[in-house]
Amino acid sequence: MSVSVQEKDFDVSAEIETLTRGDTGIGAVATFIGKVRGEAHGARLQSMTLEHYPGMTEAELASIEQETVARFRLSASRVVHRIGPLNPGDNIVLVVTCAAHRGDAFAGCEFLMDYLKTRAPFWKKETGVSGEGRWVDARDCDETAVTRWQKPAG
Amino acid sequence: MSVSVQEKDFDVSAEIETLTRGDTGIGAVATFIGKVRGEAHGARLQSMTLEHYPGMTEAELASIEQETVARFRLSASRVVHRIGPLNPGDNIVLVVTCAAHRGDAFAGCEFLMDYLKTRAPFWKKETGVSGEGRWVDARDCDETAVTRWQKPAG
Amino acid sequence: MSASATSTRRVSIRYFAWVREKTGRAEETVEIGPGILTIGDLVAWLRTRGPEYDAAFSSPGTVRAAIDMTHVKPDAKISGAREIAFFPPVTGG
Amino acid sequence: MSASATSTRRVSIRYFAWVREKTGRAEETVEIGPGILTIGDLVAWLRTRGPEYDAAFSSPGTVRAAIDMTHVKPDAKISGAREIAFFPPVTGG
Repeated sequence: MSVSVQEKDFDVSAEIETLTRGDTGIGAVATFIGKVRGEAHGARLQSMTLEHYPGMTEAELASIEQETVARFRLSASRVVHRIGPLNPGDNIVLVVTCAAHRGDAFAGCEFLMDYLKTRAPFWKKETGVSGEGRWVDARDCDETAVTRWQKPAG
Repeated sequence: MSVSVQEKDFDVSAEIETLTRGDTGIGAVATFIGKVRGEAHGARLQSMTLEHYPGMTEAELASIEQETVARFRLSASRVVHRIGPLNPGDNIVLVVTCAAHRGDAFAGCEFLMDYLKTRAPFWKKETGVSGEGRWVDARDCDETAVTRWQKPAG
Repeated sequence: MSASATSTRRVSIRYFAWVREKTGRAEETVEIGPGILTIGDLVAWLRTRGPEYDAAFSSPGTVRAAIDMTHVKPDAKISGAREIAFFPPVTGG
Repeated sequence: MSASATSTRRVSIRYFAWVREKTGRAEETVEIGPGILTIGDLVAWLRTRGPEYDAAFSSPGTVRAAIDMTHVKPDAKISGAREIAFFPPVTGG
């Protein structure tokens, strides 16, 4: 279990290798990578800047990760979230979950992403091709996604 | 969309890079890796051998992948399945799904794995530490997992 | 009766995993008689060929089949089949 | 009334994203009066401090708050808070 908030990119293979090395109880590794899309609301994107709340970000991510590991019997997990300026095609976030079986790995990965999206204090500001800045609005569907976990686990 | 059946290992970062390069419509990449566990049914595992049905394997995987891409609006996808002798900790299978949003990427990845588990003609034979061989039984829960997709897509 | 209905046909059969181990062969070409119309018929006939075949197919419904590399049920017609395969439930992934 | 109930308190306030841009500051330390008990009270008071604050908090229920780096609701008590933060709904991931 570990969390990083960093400007630099991450390497998925290396992160998975670090998490799984030596633990042959792991039969399933699920990962999610979020990336900067080149278009937003029909307008082309020049770049994006990710602001966060240092200290609270790490604390929230660690708390979400801890909750996920307990709920889905994960053997290991990892969250990396980038901050600062990013361009279309760049990686934003990496979540890796390891478990004995794939059901737990997948559910843990989705749960972690859903909670990260609604609780971790990050804010995206997009810059369009003509230079205008615009703060990204929170998506209602992210709020909807997170409510599905509030029923008893399946 | 592509499928490989191979003896050699795969590199997750390289596979993702190949799939996503130049496509800034991709905002979400989900991956699943299946690995050889060091224990089966309470007994330690020495090694595992994966047999398959050459020709049918590739055809089934391609057909499952095609169905997945159409159903979940994926931008790109990739399946790599290893064959031959494998040891505990070794990778067995890689599935990568790319989409604009995470819901499709996750659902596509799980759907593809569920169908692969019940349709792709692979068979695992385990060798225990004392040298005895044992063909792995199909798990009832894999049959159950696949039935959840037979309702209309959510 | 037409000539085709009475003549025997040659079909290639492949066996995988423990079905292969129990029958003791990975593949063979067999001549099958005109009365064998479905996968189920073929299995019943194969079981008469020797104890190793009988053992391979002894638990009913366990062994799966494919015709020309497509999964089929026991009642699938085998007319026109070039390659028929028998194997246990798959366990990949 | 006790001394603590009548005295003012110093609290550090931080602003993020467009709340920061609208208030025109990333952080400040303010003296708040004894009548300000909750996040909601604090927001109401901040809005009286100038048009830039009023604009930042003008759409009710939009701006979120944290006390000492934990998400809280508008009715959360601020007694004992060292750092209070205001920000838009989060958009990471």
